[in-house]
Amino acid sequence: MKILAKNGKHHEEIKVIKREGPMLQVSIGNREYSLDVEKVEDGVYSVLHNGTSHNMEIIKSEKKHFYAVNTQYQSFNIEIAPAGSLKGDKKRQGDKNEQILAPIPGKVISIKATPGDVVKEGQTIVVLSAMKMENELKSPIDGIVSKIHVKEDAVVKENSVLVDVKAVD
Amino acid sequence: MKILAKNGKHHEEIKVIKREGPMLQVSIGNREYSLDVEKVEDGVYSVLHNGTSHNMEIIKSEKKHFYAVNTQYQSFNIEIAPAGSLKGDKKRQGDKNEQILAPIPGKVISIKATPGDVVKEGQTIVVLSAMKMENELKSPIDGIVSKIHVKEDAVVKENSVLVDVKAVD
Amino acid sequence: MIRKILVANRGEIAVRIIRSCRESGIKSVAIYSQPDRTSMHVRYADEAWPVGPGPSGQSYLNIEKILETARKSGADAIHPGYGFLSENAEFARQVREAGLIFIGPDAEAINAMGDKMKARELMIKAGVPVVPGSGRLTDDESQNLKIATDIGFPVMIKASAGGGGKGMRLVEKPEELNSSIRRAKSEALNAFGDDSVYMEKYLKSPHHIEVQILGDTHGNIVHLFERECSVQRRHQKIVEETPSPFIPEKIRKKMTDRAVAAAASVNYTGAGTVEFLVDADMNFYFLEMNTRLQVEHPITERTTGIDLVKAQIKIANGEPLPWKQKEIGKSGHAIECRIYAEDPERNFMPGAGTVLHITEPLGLGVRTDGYIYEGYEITVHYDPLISKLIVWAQSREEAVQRMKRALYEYKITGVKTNIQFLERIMNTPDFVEGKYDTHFIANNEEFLMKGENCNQSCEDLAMIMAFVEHQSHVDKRLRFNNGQSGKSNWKEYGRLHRFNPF
Amino acid sequence: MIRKILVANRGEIAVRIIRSCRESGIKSVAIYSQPDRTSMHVRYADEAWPVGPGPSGQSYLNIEKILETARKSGADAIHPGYGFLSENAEFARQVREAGLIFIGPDAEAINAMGDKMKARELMIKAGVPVVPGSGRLTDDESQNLKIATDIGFPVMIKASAGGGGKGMRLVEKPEELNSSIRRAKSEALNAFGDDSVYMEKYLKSPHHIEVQILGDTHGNIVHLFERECSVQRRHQKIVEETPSPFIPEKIRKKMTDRAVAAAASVNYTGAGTVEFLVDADMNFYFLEMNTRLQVEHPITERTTGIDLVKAQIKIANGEPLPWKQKEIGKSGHAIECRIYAEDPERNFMPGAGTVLHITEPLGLGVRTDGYIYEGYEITVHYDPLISKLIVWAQSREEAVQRMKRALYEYKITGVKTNIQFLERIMNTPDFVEGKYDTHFIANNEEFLMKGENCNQSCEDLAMIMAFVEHQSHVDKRLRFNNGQSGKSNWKEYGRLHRFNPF
Repeated sequence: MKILAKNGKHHEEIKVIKREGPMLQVSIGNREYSLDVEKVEDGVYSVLHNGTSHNMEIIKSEKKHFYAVNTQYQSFNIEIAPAGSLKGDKKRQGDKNEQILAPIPGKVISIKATPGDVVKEGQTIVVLSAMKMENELKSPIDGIVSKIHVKEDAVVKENSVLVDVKAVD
Repeated sequence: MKILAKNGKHHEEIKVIKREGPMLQVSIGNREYSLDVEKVEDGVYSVLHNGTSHNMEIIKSEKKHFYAVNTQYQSFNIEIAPAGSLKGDKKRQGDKNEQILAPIPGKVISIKATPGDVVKEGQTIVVLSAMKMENELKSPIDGIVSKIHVKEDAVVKENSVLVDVKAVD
Repeated sequence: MIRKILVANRGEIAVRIIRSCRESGIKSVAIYSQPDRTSMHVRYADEAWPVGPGPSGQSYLNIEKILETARKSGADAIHPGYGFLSENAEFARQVREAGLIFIGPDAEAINAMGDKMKARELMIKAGVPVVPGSGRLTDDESQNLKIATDIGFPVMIKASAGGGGKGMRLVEKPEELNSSIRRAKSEALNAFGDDSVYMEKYLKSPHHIEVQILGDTHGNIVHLFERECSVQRRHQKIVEETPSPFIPEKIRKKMTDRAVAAAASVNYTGAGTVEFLVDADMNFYFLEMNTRLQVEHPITERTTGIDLVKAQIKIANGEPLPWKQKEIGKSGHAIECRIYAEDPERNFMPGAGTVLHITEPLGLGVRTDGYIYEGYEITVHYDPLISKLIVWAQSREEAVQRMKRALYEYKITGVKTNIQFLERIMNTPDFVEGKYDTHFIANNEEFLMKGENCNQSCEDLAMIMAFVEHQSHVDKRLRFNNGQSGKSNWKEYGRLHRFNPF
Repeated sequence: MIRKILVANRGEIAVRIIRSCRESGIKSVAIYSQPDRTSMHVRYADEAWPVGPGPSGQSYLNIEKILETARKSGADAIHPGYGFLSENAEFARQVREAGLIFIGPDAEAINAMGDKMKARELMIKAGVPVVPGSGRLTDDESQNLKIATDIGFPVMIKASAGGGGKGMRLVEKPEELNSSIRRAKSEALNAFGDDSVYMEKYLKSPHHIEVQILGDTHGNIVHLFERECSVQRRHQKIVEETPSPFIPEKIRKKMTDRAVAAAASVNYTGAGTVEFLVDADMNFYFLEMNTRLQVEHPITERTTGIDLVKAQIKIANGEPLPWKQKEIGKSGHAIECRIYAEDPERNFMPGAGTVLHITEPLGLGVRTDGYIYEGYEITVHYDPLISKLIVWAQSREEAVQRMKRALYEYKITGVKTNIQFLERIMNTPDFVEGKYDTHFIANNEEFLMKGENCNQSCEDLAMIMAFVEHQSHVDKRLRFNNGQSGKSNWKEYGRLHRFNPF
């Protein structure tokens, strides 16, 4: 079974060529790597590649088959799946509606749009106060505000739907 | 079933009176305690007792029913067992022979006794070099050296028997 | 003599205060809200008592309950930390009425500095420069327009009782003036029950520079030099440093001198901070005085060597300051980065969650003041500040290098943090050169939000290791165990060196 | 210009050196023995290469393999740390022959100081006081007795090539003298292939005080003041502090002056330490010179503000020292405690094992230099030093208080450590008063080995919690789960404060 790893829109096939103790030989796309891999803590690996030392922490995400990989300099969010099963971005782009959810519980400070407003991707729609900070919640797409589910001053729970935005084609 | 906790020679019976959420009411001997107990990490508890804050780490020992309890200031080695099943110190004192073992792997630097020597408890019998340090291994009892199992300069493994000491009554 | 201090706060500052108590042989009493039962200040204090549920209004702001706890625990003093009740004059008054020592200034000084218009008047009297502005504005629209024209647009409308942006309005054009005043008044009335507003000149590219003050009960007031706090995002300080890379020695002298005068004008006792705005021409103006310990106080502790919490306690004990002004020196350069549980990639959304791993930066010149631990659950109830990273070095250049090294070492996972964002600040040319004002973040937004360069092999390795972790559950060939390297293999144990040569 | 440094060491000192490399923009190359594959220096360096199996002779002392690794990795310099090859003149020579920079002094200086008798002669020539003693001893027994009588009993017999106690004999009575010389010679021959021994006066209650030196390749040599290292157990330093609480300023001046003269006599370059013994009458005598970085160098870094590793690198780069002697100041007081994986209750037996939990002490004035992490397995192959805890404060009294606080916070479990023993040192009156010499540990053994007082409730709580943990597996009533306190309970989420007031 072919296995793919996907980082954003970029995906590659990964194959194990050989494993001997800590030495792992693997191919990704058409490139081959010989790695010296040691698990130093749960989910934490020390990887030596041609002498270069990498520390990597790998955390299983709540989303199935997704892994957060933290390296010394960066964070990746990588999906691992058999070829063909990856959820493409394409599909999601076909959705006509997007929702603005409350990422954490908080209080709605202000709503910066009214139904029917044309909004741009990244435009602030709701200001939510949480953890003593004001947080701007933005439209994920270019579209039209189709419904507003909350009022100003409302206290909302995590993942409450606040606003619907309908995509314009 | 009665349960005893034992610290060295001191042992007490412990009984749970009531548990409600974090609140634990318990008796030890004839004393009662009301404790607010929170597990903050695996094996680590925060315990509030009449406002006094205690952090306690409890590590299961390799020895069955023994627990190392580390408080902010001290370490305890506590045995938990049904009443009557405790291994008494008395029994061990009945042993006629004691062995000096290598507590860690190392090299025998010198042996400070010969068979037949009368030795005191705490007297250095073997000097073992390990972890770049010289370590004095002492007689656990007053007695007579009955057998020496190793030679100077020997490299020994952990728990190797080095010397037998026979108790004098 | 203070023997037991109740710390009326939580988080890193509660831990930090308890540390100085412990070093001084003073017992500490923590208070906690219900969700803070497992918080570090509870675990670290000698005693800990519950004061109510999560919302601060019912716990950390519950004066009655806090005073009751102080009585119950036998505390003889209360340290308010920062935030919460630290600048609440009523609390200071009630603490003293209860026969306890309040570790902070008099209620009068808190009140005087809390009312912005009153503070302005006091400063003018004390010869401390203030931003050109007005007294209390009336409803006389033509008079208001005249005042604004004299000051020069743009102007800021501010609420006298205000703070944190409420009742504040920036007015760029004359035709917007009076409607803005009306809106500010109504907002101020709603927020503070007082519709007094005034007008100030709006400074375009100011520096936010503050001076640390200590005053004792014997009339001595000294300063501990300045802190540069211009790296801010939406009025939230992120990075502070001392000395300021901006002001020359001559201005430093003038500012610290005026800061002492400002504190003296209210007979200030305890630790306090006089905040100034400094314009591009080095004109400085009194902004406000914070009558408490500041979040960023550790950088001053590092360059002056003075433990500010211990100094506060001694002052509260009635002891005179142990140094004269000329005995207070400073050396080297210190920088603080505030570590927030927030996600810079999602518009700095603060995040709650359970901390999985922490690696603290250690070694030469590094201090961290934090309160989270592995397994700790960050809650939504409070400020997302989880730690402060402070470095010191002989020069500013070395301090920036050291901060980069420390940020590189600092790993917190399980919750999102701004650590990588702080690393980018340290790499921003304007910051590296020390040429920045309060618009730094906005001016460098593109650079700051850009991800690190990742070459193909770095992405490849991340994908491979995600694959390894994923497959390890089903494919024996990819199972790696902790400690497989054979380091426990006694068989290879050979000749040991007999002596430790060090 | 040095761009990449191979660190020929392991453990805390390797990590510490790599930190300064990272701050200087220099790439670091770690080397590791097989059991050290997961050690922190391997994980922290930019590169890491294996050099052999566990025993040092086949890895960290394997000159050929280390030089090969330097070539392979493209390193242009080698830092030897302390111990291992740091004082091996042959290594220094071969590194330079291979066209690499050795971060340390010339092979000649290492050699001169490595031969104790030669060093004695050099010091006498340079006007540095040495312990009254002899040249190389012959087999002429009556002559030997005359020398000993002139010096005065007791005397020490020492091997010229010696170190660490080998070939050393304390002689208290004339009749034991010549047999002791014979045994010392035979021991020295066995250990070092050289039977040269000499005699020195035995100082009864000496202080062990050393002076930090820096010399550049342009002939400049400065000192960075002294370190008091008299808290020792079996010649192993445990606690160091600076300044010494023992010597007055006048003696400090003389000692540091003589230390510079000692270094100048061998045209010393790099960082080095001149060790002195100081008797109760403040007479000081040259003991030896360590031609490398010292374990306890961080206390000097803290009081002088100078990063000694960066200074070493700059000197190796051929740069002149950036300060003149009079520009080097010191402030406050610093103390270091060495954290060993050993069990004070079992005669300080070093221990191997897996580290379960670490809580590092943090906050004002605290530095730790360590290398272990949670899950790391300490092996039997190397020195049991796992961390160094360094504190600074304005005064010695405050530094002792801070050290106690830091030791209180320092929790390492899974392996036995000497942390509680160090806490008892900090509570020993002789230490608190600064009145101690090298017999401190022996003189205070009873106090130091005594356990802490435990009242009944503290023992009761320990027993109860062991019971709780034991029963939690079988008795639901005693099962406590992480995070049960309801802090995740969003239902109680109420009014939030809108603004961050800090």
